[in-house]
Amino acid sequence: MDRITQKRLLEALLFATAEPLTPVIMRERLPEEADLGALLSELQKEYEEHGVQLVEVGGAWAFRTAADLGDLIVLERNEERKLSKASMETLSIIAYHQPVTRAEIENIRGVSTNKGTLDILLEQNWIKPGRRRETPGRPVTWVSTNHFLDHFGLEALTDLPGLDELKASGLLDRRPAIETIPDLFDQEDDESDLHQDEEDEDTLIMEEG
Amino acid sequence: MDRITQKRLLEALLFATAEPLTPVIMRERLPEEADLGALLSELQKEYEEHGVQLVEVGGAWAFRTAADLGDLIVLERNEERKLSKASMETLSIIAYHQPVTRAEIENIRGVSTNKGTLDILLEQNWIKPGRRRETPGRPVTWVSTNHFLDHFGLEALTDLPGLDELKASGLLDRRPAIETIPDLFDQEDDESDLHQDEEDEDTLIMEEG
Amino acid sequence: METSDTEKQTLSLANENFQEDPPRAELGARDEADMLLLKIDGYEGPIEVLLELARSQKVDLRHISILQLVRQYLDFVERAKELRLSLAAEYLVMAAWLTYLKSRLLLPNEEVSGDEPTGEEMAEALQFQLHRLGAMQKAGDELLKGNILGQAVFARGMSEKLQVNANVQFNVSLYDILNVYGKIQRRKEYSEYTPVPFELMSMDEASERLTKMLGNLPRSGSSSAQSVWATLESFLPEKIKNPLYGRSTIAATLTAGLEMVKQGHADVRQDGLFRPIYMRATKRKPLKDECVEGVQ
Repeated sequence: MDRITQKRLLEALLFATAEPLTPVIMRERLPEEADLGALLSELQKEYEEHGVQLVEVGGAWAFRTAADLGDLIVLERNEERKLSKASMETLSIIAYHQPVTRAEIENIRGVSTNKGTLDILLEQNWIKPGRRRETPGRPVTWVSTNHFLDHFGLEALTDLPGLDELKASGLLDRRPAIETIPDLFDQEDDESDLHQDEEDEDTLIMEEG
Repeated sequence: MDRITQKRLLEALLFATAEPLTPVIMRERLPEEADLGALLSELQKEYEEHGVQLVEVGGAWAFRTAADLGDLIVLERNEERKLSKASMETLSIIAYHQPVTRAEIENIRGVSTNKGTLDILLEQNWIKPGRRRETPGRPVTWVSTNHFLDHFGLEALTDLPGLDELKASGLLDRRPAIETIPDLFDQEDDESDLHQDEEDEDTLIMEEG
Repeated sequence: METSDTEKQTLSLANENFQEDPPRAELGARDEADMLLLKIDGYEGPIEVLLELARSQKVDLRHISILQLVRQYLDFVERAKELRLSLAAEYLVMAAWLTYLKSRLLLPNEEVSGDEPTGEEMAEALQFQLHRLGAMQKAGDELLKGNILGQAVFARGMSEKLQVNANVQFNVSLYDILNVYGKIQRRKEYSEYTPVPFELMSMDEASERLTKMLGNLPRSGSSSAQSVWATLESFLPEKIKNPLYGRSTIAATLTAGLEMVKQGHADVRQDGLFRPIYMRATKRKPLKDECVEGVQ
């Protein structure tokens, strides 16, 4: 198969499916000698000025309409289920602090998680369980999915808005607030231990209240 | 709106709509001054050599995979096929209780399992036979596959949320169970290996039909 | 009840002048408390209320005045009490904690014992908590402003699926699997109560057995209708492992024996409380009901 056919084939594959395609799936359908990376970046470049564009989503690829046309494309929208404030807050905590346990989410939010909050995010396929934390009780952690990236138009987790500043200002610390005060706990705990493994369900409030 | 934006918008519309677009509909979405016929033939020409092409079907327009690529990518209409409830239940029980025999699955579900149910899961390569249980009849046990993990985005089986965690996520709305009479379950014999991985003793409720 | 812009300005002005002008600030805080009380249902907990109050200070969350925040919050709780609004317990717990924090903040540091956090440290932690939560809320807003699929950006409308080995592809997510597993568990717990079948000797069984065995007992005389006496135990099946079943055989055999007494086929005798029970076959007229009652 010549190179042009390879590219046309790849284009057709990506065009036909709504879900982003992973390299594994694309390679399965291309001849062995095909240089997938080169083909993808060529296609991406070709479509740069078009109304549809080739975008990367967490390592997978998909065609999407250009973002600047968003307001002009009025499709019959399937009714958007409005996400509650609690769900959105929980989603951002999972996205920015992942992998994060429910206890940690509750620490950060200062309230216990209502039933149904994680449920909704899971149903939307925006979060999934990650590795269990190797601490007493081995709690499940939650991480975001590629579908989350796709839905929110992010190429990778590093594209999360404001991620660098949040990191720099130490706000992505999962510990209960009181433990983040450096003088208070053993000084020898250096910064590398930032996300230490202590599973303290108690929030700042509870400890002192 | 300049001509380039018009063309990009048209391209995006044709890409994103679920049905071929009639000229009437396209005109509605484009500014009045747009020359639809010219835009369409320009787009059609641009895509001529591509893997997807702009084609007219009974007066309406749509992007379609180039005919010569049809044999290379076998596509099927995107019908949402739902896994039957029985299959889903069986899959979840195998995931949580593996290795588990068919009789045990039936105990847990409380209904007998069709052969077809396991077949579907086998076909999807989500389950495979495990070791035979060293009990009378040496029944085959079922376990989940690595493909199952991949498909559902899990790294390890132990990442599956436990019952308490399902409950906390709102997936398992639970009221206190009736206390079981321990004496009545004294005769359990070698079922102990069944739940080796389960931390939650609640899952033990379902022995002995 | 909307607060006009001018009112808001007064409010923020009042807050800025907090230190110099306490009475006016109190008034401002009260308005603020009322505003919050109007919206209280929308809040998930005291931390959120605190965050809202902190925002009203109109400074970077890193630089909020904790003392001022404490006053605002306590005022909010006071006002709720005055208006006889019931606040959830967690709001009152927070109020108590903040009161404690306030006293610690006003206490000279030296008087705090070594291990405990100082007031400043507690205040810093609270500040961090608010700052972090605020940052996450902002991040959520930013995410929603992004190119959301289906709102700003669209996927292929006439989507097709790549065929895999001519097999069917099922549309099933991890959520489905977890959800269905939860349902199975729940179903088990609510499922109707099916009593465990007890292994017991039935009356019919005992009666049949007893009739046969009594008939086989040796007679006391050649023409006698009466057999020799035999203990109740001797009529019971042997080698019973299940104690519950064992007890049921005793009860059923005795009852069956009494029934046979009533019918005139047997006699039952016990020489005293807790003494052995004897039975023998006999032949006489059936007892009448009232007579049986009399015996009992």
